[in-house]
Amino acid sequence: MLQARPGFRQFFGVRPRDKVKASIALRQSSGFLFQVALTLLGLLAVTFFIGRVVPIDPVLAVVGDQAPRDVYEAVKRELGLDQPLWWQFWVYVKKMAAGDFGQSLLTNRPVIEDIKRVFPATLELATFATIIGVALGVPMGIAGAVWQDRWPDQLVRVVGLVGYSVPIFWLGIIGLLVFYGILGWVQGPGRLSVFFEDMVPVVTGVILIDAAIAREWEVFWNAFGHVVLPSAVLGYFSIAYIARMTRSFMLEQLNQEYIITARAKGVSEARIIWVHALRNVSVPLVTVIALSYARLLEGAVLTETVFAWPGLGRYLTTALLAADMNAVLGATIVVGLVFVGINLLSDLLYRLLDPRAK
Amino acid sequence: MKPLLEVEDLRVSFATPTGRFEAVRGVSFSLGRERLGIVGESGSGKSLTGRAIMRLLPAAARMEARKLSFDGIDLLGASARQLRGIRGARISLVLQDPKYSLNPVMTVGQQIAEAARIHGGVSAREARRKALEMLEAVRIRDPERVMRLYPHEVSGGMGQRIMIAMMLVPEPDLLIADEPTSALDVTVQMQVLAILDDLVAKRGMGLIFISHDLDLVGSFCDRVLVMYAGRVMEERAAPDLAGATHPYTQGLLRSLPRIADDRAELPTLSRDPAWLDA
Amino acid sequence: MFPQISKRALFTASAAGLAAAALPGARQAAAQQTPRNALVIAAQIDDLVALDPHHSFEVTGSDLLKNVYDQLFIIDDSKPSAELLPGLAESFTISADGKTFTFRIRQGVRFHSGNPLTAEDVAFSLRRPLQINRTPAFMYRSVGLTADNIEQTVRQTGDFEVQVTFNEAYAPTLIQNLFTATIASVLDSKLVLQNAGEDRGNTWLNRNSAGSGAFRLTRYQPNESYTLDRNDGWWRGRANMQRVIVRHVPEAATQRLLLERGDVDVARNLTPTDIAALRGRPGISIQEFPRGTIQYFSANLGDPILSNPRVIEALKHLVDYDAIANNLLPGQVFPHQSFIPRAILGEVNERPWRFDPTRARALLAEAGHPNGIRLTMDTANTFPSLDVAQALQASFARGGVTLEVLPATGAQVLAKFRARNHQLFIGIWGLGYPDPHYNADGFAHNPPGANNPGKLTWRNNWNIPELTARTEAAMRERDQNARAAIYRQIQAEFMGTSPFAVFAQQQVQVAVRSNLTGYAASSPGLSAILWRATKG
Amino acid sequence: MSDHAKQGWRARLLSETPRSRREAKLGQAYRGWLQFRQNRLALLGLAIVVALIVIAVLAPWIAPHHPHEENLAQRLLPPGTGAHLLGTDEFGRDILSRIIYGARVTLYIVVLVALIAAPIGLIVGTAAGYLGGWLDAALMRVTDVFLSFPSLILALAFVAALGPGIENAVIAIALTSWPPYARIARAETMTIRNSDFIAVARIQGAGTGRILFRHVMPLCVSSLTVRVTLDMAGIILTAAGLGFLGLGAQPPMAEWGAMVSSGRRYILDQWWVATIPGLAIFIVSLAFNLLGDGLRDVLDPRQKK
Repeated sequence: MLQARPGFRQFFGVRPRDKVKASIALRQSSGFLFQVALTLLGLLAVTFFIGRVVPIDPVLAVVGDQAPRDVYEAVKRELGLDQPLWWQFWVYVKKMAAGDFGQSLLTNRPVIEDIKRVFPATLELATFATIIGVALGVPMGIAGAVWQDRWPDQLVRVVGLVGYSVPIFWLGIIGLLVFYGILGWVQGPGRLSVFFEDMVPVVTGVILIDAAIAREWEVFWNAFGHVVLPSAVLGYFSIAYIARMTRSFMLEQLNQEYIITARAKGVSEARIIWVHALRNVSVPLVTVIALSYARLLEGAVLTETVFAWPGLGRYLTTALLAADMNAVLGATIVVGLVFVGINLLSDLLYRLLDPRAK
Repeated sequence: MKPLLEVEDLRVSFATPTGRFEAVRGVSFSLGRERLGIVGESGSGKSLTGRAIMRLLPAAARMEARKLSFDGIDLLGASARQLRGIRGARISLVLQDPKYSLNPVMTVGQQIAEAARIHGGVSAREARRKALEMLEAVRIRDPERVMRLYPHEVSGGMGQRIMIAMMLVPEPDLLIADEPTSALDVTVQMQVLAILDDLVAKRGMGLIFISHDLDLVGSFCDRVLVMYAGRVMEERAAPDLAGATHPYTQGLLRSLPRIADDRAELPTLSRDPAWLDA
Repeated sequence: MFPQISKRALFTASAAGLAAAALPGARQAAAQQTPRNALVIAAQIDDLVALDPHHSFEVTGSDLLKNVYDQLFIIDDSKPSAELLPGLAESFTISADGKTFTFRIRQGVRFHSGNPLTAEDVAFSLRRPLQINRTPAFMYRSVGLTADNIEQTVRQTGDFEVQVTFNEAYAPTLIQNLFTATIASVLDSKLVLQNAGEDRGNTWLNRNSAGSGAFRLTRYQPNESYTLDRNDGWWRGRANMQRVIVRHVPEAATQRLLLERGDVDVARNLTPTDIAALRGRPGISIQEFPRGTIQYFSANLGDPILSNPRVIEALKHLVDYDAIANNLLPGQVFPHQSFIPRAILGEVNERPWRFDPTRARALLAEAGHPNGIRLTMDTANTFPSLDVAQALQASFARGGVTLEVLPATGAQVLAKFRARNHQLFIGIWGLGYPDPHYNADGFAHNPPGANNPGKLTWRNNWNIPELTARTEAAMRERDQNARAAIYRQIQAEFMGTSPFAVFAQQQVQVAVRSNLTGYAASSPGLSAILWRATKG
Repeated sequence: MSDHAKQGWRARLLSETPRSRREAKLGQAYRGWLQFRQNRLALLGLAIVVALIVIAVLAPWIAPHHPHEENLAQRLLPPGTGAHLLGTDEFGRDILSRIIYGARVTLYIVVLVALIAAPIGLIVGTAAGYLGGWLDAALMRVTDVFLSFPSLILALAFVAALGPGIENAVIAIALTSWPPYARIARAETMTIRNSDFIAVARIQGAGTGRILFRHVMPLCVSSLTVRVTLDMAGIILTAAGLGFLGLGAQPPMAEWGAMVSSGRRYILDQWWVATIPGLAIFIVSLAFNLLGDGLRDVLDPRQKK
């Protein structure tokens, strides 16, 4: 085509350069949004169809053992389960697009309300666990790399591998027995001791933050006493993961030429490790930490069960086992969003940390 | 005059699954405030020799020498602390490729200023001033801007000049340049070499110039060591290089292409296993 | 005023004590105490689905609801067996044809909201279960009340008088017992109607309470906890505890640790080994309460192998009744072989079956299986059914029966059972209201031609026109003793030839802090009793 | 005696000038082994894995009791009582025998998952990476969907759909663990795709399938092997987690995770019932981790010193 459409040229010709850039950015981000939407839809579809082929009868979960036929049929109609599968899915997606996650069969409450309650619990636990994981895992990984193949490395490796290899529920029960049952250093299971419940108004749902906002320090310390042990148990797992990755990233960086340059300049070993190498290590490490954080935010069913922690993982599991599909799908979407959100965040951090990514 | 650097029977070896492998096997030489070239093919041990002097060998390497002294200091017996004081301040090292030898996540300014601060004990502002001055000395225009750049934002030639600036900021007595120009374009090579030449002459430093380029070394240095398989095959004054006696050196010389070359093909370099034990 | 202030005031004394204890590190090794005016219970409450008393059908639900709502009649909680007391119905009369019951409603009772309780509330509450038609509605339908006739059968005949007309002249004890059930809870009709949406208040009642009982529900978080606060104006007297908190703790080990640390007063779901370890521990006492729940396994008579009565007989000889009660589930069950649980009218304590592998082998050989048989058993993958199934696996093997255990989630197994796709099924059956008819209806009643997956008899293809007729006759037998006699006959036949092997009745074994008395984790009235609980 | 026989097999394997392709490969493997041998922890891991295999194979001959043999009168005996070296569980079954038989189950899980997940990941990843375009986009989107599920939850969903049991647990775990393999294989393929030898193969007329199966996949195998070995511990733990939730191996099968799960009810008084299988899980997953680390050092050049 020889002649460009005049409208086209006009359209772009008058455009200031920034706007073009902005439109590219927009196009990229709309592409991104499209991808996110697609991923979430895929997630929903997989969950939905798994949920529907589950031989668990959601109607029975509602009506119980001794229900006569007519009640059973009535509830089945009420739940829309007499409709064809694809129609059920379509109805669900339509409703969800309008922000309606439906009602949970097990709690008899809107799913969104349940999630507002269970997600902060998981958030609290996961955040603490990640803080522990990073605070201990990174230095351990560095120690392992610096003293490669010497005793600190072996120690770190074994400690890390233990974290990788112990069934977490077993660790949880033993931890509870020792630190709560015998030593009494921490608070017991649950998020708060019963008498502190409802003492602070819910703002974020994260008790520690809510207590701090309300300046209720007793509640704060009580909640802290509760979160320490489960997050340490979970954190041990992420320590293992983060330490292992840090070690391998660090080894990779320490073999780089610029490290030799720094040594040749006379930079001290400490500064080489903590400034020169670590800054480079932090770039891939952010992704690793984000990934482990995302995994924890998806809920740790086993830990939550042992510690009677009313979090997302347990909610999702219980719902799954009872074929409470609205709850399962709602929670799955939250999980998907968390995953996408964390990925975005890590991308952002990545750009901040690595000048080459700009 | 007492030599600046004395190396006697330097040996570097690595453990491999099949036993020990000796990469440098008894290298000896001494150096005053002069320009010494070390030539050899890749794997001939020339770079390891350079790094061994700075005690910057990989952890897996084992190093021995009868003598390794710099300005009267025994480098072999020096503590880590002593070594840190010498590195950068008194002996500096310029590496081959600025793409890898500069820290990618620190700005040029930070990296040069760091060199100044470590040894000069100067304030941040003073370090910055020195860095700027040095960048100018390596003929970088608009050094203020360059200071703020990250290594990936500068060209190879500029990167190498930055590297040189960084290494010369603490004003060392000896500079080891390990193939400083082989990663650069030919035109840029010359510029960088000119700068290096200029600075070394001005400051009266000793220079060890490691290269695989016999011609370059011949024209640039005062004296040349030819290495093969971890050994010094021959040592000659640069102007005298054409009169090399060792067959390996002769081979190297013969395999160089010349402008006025009428040979149909370059002769292949022949290696005699006997040289390994000589 | 901010709501938490009052709550704080409630626990001033205790909170100050707890404050120091709450700081990590500042805690004493000695067990701390829960406040004297509050009862804290660790229990598994994740099966709690509905809080609407006309919808709820779980034991945990009745533990909560019977303490929040009042019913027309009460089972005396100070007696070991189920004896009736007047509740919201002060008295009643029966018409000459025996079909119409006229209830006089107690005056002066107020709901938690302050509304007075009248016959209008009672009539509303008797009709509502059929109108919302949830699972428990079948209990009303079994006495002839239906959604279509409820407006006519339930009539308000005065400010404090209600008449109910049934389709038959049922035994008065049956009706009275039925009206002690959770489904017979009387709701605050004004409050419910104020909050009712399209579902007659079902959604609202699943998170709020509208009762007149000993406690009112002040907080409920599904799968977390619920809190009951005392109703100071309860007509039967004021409860001792100002507040009861039940917290969901899924793991038995965790419940035990909480009790040992003194963070809870009651650990509700401990294992026999936990109980054994806690027995004799200072500061802790073990309490046992019989519960109207029986454990059984049943055989599908539609299966070619199992249709042979000798095979059924052999299987009943292959249960090690004593080992299950004494070794596997010590303290949690006692041996029982019939469908009417102990403490209920018509109970029989004979146990005709003994573990006898030799006899079982002989029977199997007679049945044409000299080399043994292979069977499958469906079970929920939870304690105790799964454990018993495994024990049965071992004891069956000794009689030449190779048993494959097929565990799955509760709802999954149930679906299979209801669809009659099982060979053997192991399950637990709870009483819905403390009357023998409830269990007779499930275990000995199977109207021919009906298609009712709610009934165990139907699920096992047990066709019993004669027993069905007798079960129906027992409903109409007005003489208490004669009625009991019929049930004993039915059970004798049931134990002999039915495809059901009942092997145990449950009891609730709890560990409590020793300063707690008066708390009953279970009662003949089929619920926990909280209002008598007191701390020394 | 011929010249090269005199050289000895060791020298031949280490020779810089192998005589055949096979000899080159063997030589490479032998050099790898020499390097691997230096890592004592990795050797320990290997030894444990070998021991696991031996125990699994010989289970019927070395177990003192049948793993399902119950005796309610002898339940919960502590280790060292009578004929029960490691004590008995809540049904009076011999824990040692159950541990020994459990090795079979564990091995079964591990092998089956590796056999299902790794090939799926390899095929999806190499196909996506090599063919590119819309296929790549589509496959990677599917991979993302599976990746953004928490693996235990997805496994749970599958088990819920298929019914509990060891086979279904294995399938579920396999279905959740392939996405990372696909990612790795794809990344590897992308770097190989444009290399000269692939171009040569293409010029020689090799079809896409042949290039994928003969050239690309073999090159992805080593990094995948490392990853799979390292994941084994996670797989064992996921299986144990499913067992803990009552959805893995079903009783009375002697699966370690299920043993921990049912033993946890006795953990405060009869610690051994849950702890011994817990230790078994720990030791084996530790071994796989150590082995994986060692293999990575050998097979993954980026980690080399």
